[in-house]
This record gives sequence, C-alpha cells and structure tokens, in this order.
Amino acid sequence: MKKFYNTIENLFNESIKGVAKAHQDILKLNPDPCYITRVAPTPKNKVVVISGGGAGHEPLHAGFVGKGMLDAACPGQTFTSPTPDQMMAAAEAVGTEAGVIYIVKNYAGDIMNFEIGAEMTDFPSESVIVADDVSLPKDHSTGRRGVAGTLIVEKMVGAAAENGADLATCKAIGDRVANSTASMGVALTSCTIPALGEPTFTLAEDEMEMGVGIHGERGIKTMKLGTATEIVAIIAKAIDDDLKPQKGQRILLHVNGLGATPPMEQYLIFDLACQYWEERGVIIERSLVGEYTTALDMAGVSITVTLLDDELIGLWDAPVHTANLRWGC
Amino acid sequence: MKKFYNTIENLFNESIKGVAKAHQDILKLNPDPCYITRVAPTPKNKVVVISGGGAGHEPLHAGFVGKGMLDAACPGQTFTSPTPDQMMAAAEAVGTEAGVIYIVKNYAGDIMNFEIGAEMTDFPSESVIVADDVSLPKDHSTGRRGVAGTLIVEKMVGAAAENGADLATCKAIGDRVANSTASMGVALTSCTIPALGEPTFTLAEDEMEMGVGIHGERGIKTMKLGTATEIVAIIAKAIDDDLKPQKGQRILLHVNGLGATPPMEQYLIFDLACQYWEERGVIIERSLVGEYTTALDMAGVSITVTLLDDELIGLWDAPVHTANLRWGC
Amino acid sequence: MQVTSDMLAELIKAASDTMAEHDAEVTELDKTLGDGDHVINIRRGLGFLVEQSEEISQLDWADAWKKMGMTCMSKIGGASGSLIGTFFVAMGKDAAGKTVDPVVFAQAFNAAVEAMKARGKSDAGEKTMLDTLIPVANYLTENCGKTELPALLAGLKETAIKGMESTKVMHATRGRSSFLGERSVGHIDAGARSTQLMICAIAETIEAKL
Amino acid sequence: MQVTSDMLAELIKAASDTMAEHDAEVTELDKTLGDGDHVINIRRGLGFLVEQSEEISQLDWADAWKKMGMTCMSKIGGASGSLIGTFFVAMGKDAAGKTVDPVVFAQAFNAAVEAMKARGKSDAGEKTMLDTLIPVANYLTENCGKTELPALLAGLKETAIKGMESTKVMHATRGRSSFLGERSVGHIDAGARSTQLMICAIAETIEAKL
Ligand SMILES: Nc1ncnc2c1ncn2[C@@H]1O[C@H](COP(=O)(O)OP(=O)(O)O)[C@@H](O)[C@H]1O
Ligand SMILES: Nc1ncnc2c1ncn2[C@@H]1O[C@H](COP(=O)(O)OP(=O)(O)O)[C@@H](O)[C@H]1O
Ligand SMILES: [Mg+2]
Ligand SMILES: [Mg+2]
Ligand SMILES: [Mg+2]
Ligand SMILES: [Mg+2]
Repeated sequence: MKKFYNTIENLFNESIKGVAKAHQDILKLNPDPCYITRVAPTPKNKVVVISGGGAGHEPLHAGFVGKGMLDAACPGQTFTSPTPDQMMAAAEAVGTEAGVIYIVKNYAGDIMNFEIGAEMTDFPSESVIVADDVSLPKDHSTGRRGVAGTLIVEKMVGAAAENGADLATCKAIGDRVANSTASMGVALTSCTIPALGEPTFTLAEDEMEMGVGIHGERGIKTMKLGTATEIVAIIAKAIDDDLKPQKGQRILLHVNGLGATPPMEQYLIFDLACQYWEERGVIIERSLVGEYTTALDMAGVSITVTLLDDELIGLWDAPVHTANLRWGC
Repeated sequence: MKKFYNTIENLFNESIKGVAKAHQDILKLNPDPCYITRVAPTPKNKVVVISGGGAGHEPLHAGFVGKGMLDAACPGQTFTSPTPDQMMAAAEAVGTEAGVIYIVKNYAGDIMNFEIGAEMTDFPSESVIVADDVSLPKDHSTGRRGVAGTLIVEKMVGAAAENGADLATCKAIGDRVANSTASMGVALTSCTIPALGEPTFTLAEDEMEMGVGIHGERGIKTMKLGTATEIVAIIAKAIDDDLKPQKGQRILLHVNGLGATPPMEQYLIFDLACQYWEERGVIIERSLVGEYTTALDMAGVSITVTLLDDELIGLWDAPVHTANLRWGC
Repeated sequence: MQVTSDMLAELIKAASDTMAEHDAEVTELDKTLGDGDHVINIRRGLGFLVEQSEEISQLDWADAWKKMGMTCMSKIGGASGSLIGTFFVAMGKDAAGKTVDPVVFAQAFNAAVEAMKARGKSDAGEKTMLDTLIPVANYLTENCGKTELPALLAGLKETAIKGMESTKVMHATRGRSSFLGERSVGHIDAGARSTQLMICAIAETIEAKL
Repeated sequence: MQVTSDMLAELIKAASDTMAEHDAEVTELDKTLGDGDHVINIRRGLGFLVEQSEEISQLDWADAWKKMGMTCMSKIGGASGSLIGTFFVAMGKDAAGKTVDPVVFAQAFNAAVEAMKARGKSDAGEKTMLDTLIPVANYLTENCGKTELPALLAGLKETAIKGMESTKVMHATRGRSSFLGERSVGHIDAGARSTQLMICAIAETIEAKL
C-alpha cells in the first residue's frame, strides 16, 4: 500500500483538521466527539440537516456543510459508521426547536447508530434513508444501499430547510427525492483501506465489477470489461428499469468518479449517458460530473439519475455555499 | 490498462463533448480545430485570456473557462501540446482590440506551438510563461516546468482582465504572479497514458518519486517513501528556498491532487504544510485543496505557494464562475 | 468458585488478546463478506475497554456492563459497535439492582440478545453474530444454575463454536454481507466468529482459575 | 535517375511504415527520457500525410513541402509537431519559385534546419532531433551536386545513423529530457531516432529504384 500518512491510526483525524483549516470560512470542526458544523450560526427557526457516515467518501459529507445544504456532518472512521455520541453532540450544537432531519445512507451500521443518536436527543427529529443503489433488487432483505444519490437528497432537503420548510415538509421532500433517485456503480479496481494495507479484492486485467457500492466491496457481478458504451448501457438500463422515466421526463444526471478514474473518463461516461437518455426522449435538465461520493482510490464511476419536476429543480438550483458544491452565492 | 473508453483514439474527443454538455451554461466547444470558449460573449474592450495544453490534466484548462478566468482554452491530445491552428482559431473566435494574453506552461512543445499561433494572429498579444516547478534549478537550460501554479496565474490574470486591466497590465500581473509562485510534486505511482497502455515508470512498494511534473514522467529523485511529515518538509523546504517568504508574509497555499490520491490524504498534506509554514511565522491567507492540475491517474500530490499582497488577494477573491472554480457569483 | 466483576479486567484482556491473535483470519472473513473493518472496529473498542478495565473492575456487574456498553457504542462504530453497545447496555439495565448469580446472568444475557435483535431488526439464521449469541443465550437459560461451572463452560464454548460454524452455509440477509446474495454462502460471518472467539477466550480464562 | 515530387506518396509511405515498424522501440525511448507520446504524435501526423499523399504528389516540391509542413504543424502536436512543421514550411519557403535540383535541395534542407534551430532555441549537442538533422544538413551541403546518387544515399544514411547514435552519451539540455539532468545520459533521443529512421527509409526507397 502506498499512501501519504504519518500513522494509519491518525490519518483520518489529522486529515479532518486540514478540511477544517482549508474551509474555515465555511465550516468548523469539533474534534471529539468528531463533528463538523457551519461557522455561520443556524437561524433559530430553521430545521437543521445533519448527515454523516464513514470516512473515505470525501467530499461527502463534510464538503457539503454550509449554507443551503448540511448544518452538520458526523464522519466515522474510514468506511465505519460514526457513533451515536457524535450525532448527539452535533444535534446539541446545531439543533433548533424546528427539529433535526437526519440523512442516512442505508447501511445497518449507519441506520443503527443514527437511530440510537436520535433516541438520545430531545429535539423533534426525522430521518430520510437513502437507498438508491439499484444493483440490488428493491425487495432486498435490508433494502438497497445508499450511494451517490445521497448528495442530491442532501442538496434538496438542505435547500428546503434553508427556505424555511418545516420538519414534516423536509421529511416529505427528502423521501420524495430519495424515491426519485437511482444509482449504479462499476469498478475497474477495488480500493485499499489504509488500515488493511491491501486492496479488498482483485480483478483480472480484463474484468470489471458491476454494481459496486462505495466501500471497496465486491459488487453484484464480475464481468468481462466492456466498452464505455456497453458499460453505460448496462447501468442506464438498470436505472431505467427502476425509475421508468417517460418521454419528456426531465432528469438530473450525475456521473460520480469513485476515486482514481480521471475526469476524462468521467466526462466520456457522462456524454454516453446523455446520449442514452436523449435517444429515449428523456431530457437532461441538470447535471453534475465529478468526484463527490468516492471510495478512497477505487477506479470506477457511478451514474445517478433523479426525476425532476419544477419544485425539485428549484431546490437544486437554490443557492449553496459549501466547500464542494457552490453556486448562486 | 483498465480505463473506460470506446476507442483509445477517440477517448479525448468524445470526453470533451461531455465537458461541453455538462457545463453548457458556462462554456461551449468548437470541435475542430478544438477549443473551448465562454458561452457569454466577451466584452469588446476586454483583454482576452487564452490558455491550453495537452489533455490529461483536467480540470485544467477547460474547467477554468468562464467569467473571471479564461476566455478560451485549447486542449491538445493527452499530454501533447495543442497545435497553432487551435490557438489561432480560438483567438479569432474571442479576440478583441484590447488584445490577447496567452498563459503557457513552460514546455518546449507548448511554448513553440503557442508562439507559432500568436505569430499567425493579428491581435496584439502577450504571453505569460508559467515555470513554477522548483524541483528544477532556476537556471535550468530550458527553464523550469509549468505545473499547478498555472491555475493561480490564470485566476489572477483572469480577474485583472475582467476588471478592465489593459494588455500591458495583465502581462505585468501575470509575470508577477508567475514569479511569486513555486510548486513541487511527489508521486507514489506513475500514470497510464491511454495510448501507451501501461504505466510510464514503476516504483517499488517503498519508493516515491520526488519532484515529478504532471506528465507521468520520472521526477528528480527516487527516494524511500517517507512519512507525510517528512515528505511535506522536503517539498516545503524547496519552495521556501525559492520564494524565501519572511515572517508575516501572507501566502496562498494550494495542495493539488495528481489524480488517484484521495482527498483524505490531500487534506493531511495540507494540514502538515500549514503547520510547516505557520511554525515559521508565514500566514496562510488563502488556500485551495483538491484536484485541479492532474496527471491522469497518478497517485501523488503537489504543493504550490504564491506570495500574496493586497492586490493579489483582491484578484484571487474576485468573482469567478467556471466549471471548477466558482465563488462570488 | 464464583465469577465476580473484579475479574473483568482479566476477561477484557482475554477478549482483546484473542482478537489480536485472530486479527488476520477474522479480517479476511469481513473482507470476503463485508468491508474488512470488523476487527479494526472491535479492537479499537477493546483497546478503550482495556484502558478502562481497572476502573470497570471496581464496579458491580450492572454498572460495569453499562459502562462497557457506552464505550462500545461510542468507540467501535459500524454495525457491530451499535449492536455490541446495545447488548451490554441492555445487560446492565436488566441486571440493575440485582445480585448477579448464574440465573440472573442468563436472564441478562437473554435480555441483551433480545435488545440486539430489536436494534438490528434481525434474528437467528440471518448469518450474523446473532447466530453465535442466540444459541448461547438459550444454552445459558437451560444450564445456568443447574450445570456446574466446569461443565457449563465446556458446553458454552461448544455451543458458541457450533453457532459460529452454522453461519457458513447460511445465505446472508442482514448487514453488508446480504449485498452478496448467494455469493455469501460458504463463508463464516465475521461477527459470528469474533463473538465466538471472545466468548471462548472468556470461558478459558475462567477455566484456568478452576 | 532524378528524384521528383511525384514520388512523395511513396516516400511518405516509407516514412510511415518505418515508424510503424519501430513503434515500440522509439516509444520506449520517449518513455525513458520524455513522456512517451513521440511515436503517437509522429504517426498521427504521418497518418494525415498518407491520406493527403496523392494530392501532395501532384504539387511541385515547394508547395508539397509547405503543405506537408502545415499538416505536421496542425496534426502532430507536442514539441516535434511545431519543429517538424517549421522544418517543412521553411523548406517550402526556401525552395519557392526554384527548380529543385540537388544543390537547391541541400540549400532548402539547411534553411529548414536553421528555422528549426530558431524555433527550438536549440543547436547541436543538446540531445535532440537536431543531432541527426544538423550533420545531415552539413553532409548534403558537401555532397549534393558532387556525389552520385547511390553513394550520396549511402553516405546520407550513415551520417544520419552516426548523428542519432551521438545522442546516446549526451546530457540533454532541451525538451523534456532536459528535466532528467544527468539521468538523460546513456539513452538515445527519441526525436533523433525517429528522424534518422525516416531519413533512412526515404533513402532506401530511392535506392530501390536505382
Ligand atoms: N442487522 C444486524 N443484526 C445483527 N448483526 C449484524 C447486523 N448487521 C451486521 N451485523 C454483524 O456485524 C458484523 C459486521 O460488523 P462490522 O464489520 O464492524 O460493521 P460494518 O458491517 O458496518 O462494517 C457482521 O459480520 C454481522 O455479524
Ligand atoms: N527545443 C528543441 N529543439 C529541438 N528538438 C527538440 C526540442 N525539444 C524537443 N525536441 C525533440 O522533440 C522530441 C520529443 O517530441 P515529442 O515527444 O513529440 O514532444 P513532447 O516532448 O512535447 O512530448 C525530443 O525527442 C527531441 O528530439
Ligand atoms: Mg464498516
Ligand atoms: Mg508530449
Ligand atoms: Mg465491516
Ligand atoms: Mg513526448
């Protein structure tokens, strides 16, 4: 394993200090229990939006703390859900009478730790569970995994909260976005978790792993490496089968780099995905290409689609000022 | 080699279409000869800022076309300088009576191709050569390479031009920023140029390549892999020896990921670099961390420092609206 | 002989040692079916427990379990942190105000398993640590207060091992391994193995005192 | 025998074939001292020249060289594109309006080398394609119009090869390889090798017609 670090144990804890320093105009760090909040105080009557999850997916979630998006983020150790004391401390730091909405990726660890945190906090609260990975069937025993669609839920719920929506409305919007969002990923390599020191799995030179999540784990199927067009067709079809966009449907198309895949390839995938849906009369109304929900140094990409309507377009376009998404202000 | 593509020959040409689609609110593509311009027309009396260079360093340069930064970018094939006809066509598309300023990374190919392009264009023009890589001695036979500092020159010259500075002023600012900027990079792996199909060089598990450029080529020295603190100390010292910042000097500190190195490690390097300079009484006035000048899928980082004064801070803070740098609007 | 809470420092150390010893093996299991962090998580928590173990040994059983539960909850992370944290907090709650004898212990252990099931929305046969813990809970109910300590401990180990082994042929339906579907069959669950290892290490530490 | 511009299609094909044949070898040289794209660049340009070669063969020497120069300039890219483009454009300019006989050819070739030196701010001994081209230019000045074609061609090849080989011991001071400093010593320059290969392939194509 080749990485930059002093000690593996402290890699994450030292790195998060760098995040706080680099973005001190936007966010601040509480080191222990570890959480990140906005520097600008949250208005008293605003619903606060809190997310979190294991580290290793940067810029998710700390990179999305700021005006128009998250009020706080709770990072766990690499690929390990954060613990309830972090969520409690974050909620106490930023919570308001208007309530707390937690945005949680659907993993046993995240769900349970957020649940315990919420149980131990007095603010009224709701949770939106993101389970957008359509590589798993909808009726999978634990539900689907939450992957790159999380960012979209955070953006839209964040905008709603910033606009003054109440807790029930934020929850309804979050659920609606989550239900209108589908993602699927493909990997060319696994990643190397610092504490493990070697890739979680290996693939042959002519193989790809289809339907991967964001933890360097195996996906749904090891396949022969296809052309970019073939790969996009597989993923797009899975998304289509789930969301069933009609002709004329407006969508947000998000191509997410998983870590080691350069922008050149991400934009190629994006271009091919545009072609796929445009050929079917679907309208690419908004788009986002780049590394937003990564899996350390995994080579791979994911494609995410959210079905849009005027309300969701408004929430997407609303001003946002975070370290890694910024527009309109 | 594992990459997403249909054919190697068309990877870049297809990908750049994706860039144009993803950012159609900001930029547009002329496919042949290939150049990217702003969608918003350039005001008639504004100095036009044009840059370009081989592909493979994305988001540089197309990601920095837009208000407050570049008027046009000319991408070459992967790691290959663009050709004079591209620069001519771009200049003809956006050029104004106020003149054209070319921002060129100091490589034989870039210098010569831009030179020929400028010679064949009628607009008054100037060039700023960026040669910020302090891993080479200042009196190196060809001058130093241009690396991640290019972005800073583009931002500040772009801001000056947007503010209405004339050609001579833009040139003077560009030269001043270029002379106040020093960078150095380190790699843990080489990268794989698509057309070559295998890494340009290989390193042992316990080796790093110090003083690398951004083309996947060998650096100045192959060394035993050090701790992050040791690595930062080597790079920071080289930058310090060049720029000689005094106590109280304000700097812009830019940590740039070269491709496969995750944000967690980039921010760790950033945090350590902050410590290095803060211990010496140097003030980290502005900062930028992320992948801005990449070398395909190279694992590594570079550190760049620009000495700041009020004028340069003003130019850095000025509104910018491009695909990959955006603030203030 | 009576097992008293002042032995907890030793028991925690035994659990910690066995996880250190089997680090590579169990990590491999979580790499195969999960994300590879299970041992790191568990050992992070055990590290804190070892640090606090002198203090913990001063407490009565109920308070000791509660404290251990809170530490696990806030230091392990992941799925196992919330589950094991929930487990010990529930044991402590169930035993609160009671004198812990073998029967009370068995009741507390059962209450803890129920709490874990509720927290994980899971049950036996889903290829998790519960496939070690549920048979152990049943075994304790049947034998605590009836079987002598040496035989109890021997049977306990046997039960835990059988439970752990039973996960091999299971198709995972909870936790990360469920994402693998049919591909999860044929491998032992990491959490089932780690809980079995810790139970056996604790049993052996007590046996060594007999 | 006279070498006429209608042979250009054949000569371009010869250059193209030799670069295809030596692709791996020369790529390796640019990977060692540069960024590995030299052959890709050259072959991209040659591909366009081959496409245009029928048309080029219709032109007189001066116009043919100009056209070749413009194509190289806009299709090769990198350092070599601007240099080779400059070379052919300068040849065309120098020969414009003249009847190209061996002496005029040698003059044009020398003018082209001078233009390349000016463009590259470089000279002999810097470990570049000029270390093939400068000796060749000198050789042509000395021999064109004096030496018979068969001997001229044999000497030309020998000169090009000697020039190319001379780069091995040089310390690079121009282009990408200069960044390697002392580490550039011991390897042949890619551009020196590719220009030598193309010169030799052209010479051999003409020889085959004698
Ligand atoms: N819902 C659940 N109920 C019971 N046990 C579970 C559940 N989900 C996961 N587990 C257990 O947790 C173990 C994984 O723990 P760990 O690797 O620490 O967490 P994570 O899966 O979050 O990485 C699994 O091997 C399994 O035994
Ligand atoms: N300043 C220069 N003068 C003459 N030849 C040069 C100069 N710079 C580079 N070269 C030649 O160009 C070759 C490299 O060409 P190429 O790989 O196509 O371009 P790049 O270096 O831009 O990748 C070198 O091997 C060398 O022969
Ligand atoms: Mg985990
Ligand atoms: Mg090149
Ligand atoms: Mg795990
Ligand atoms: Mg080259």
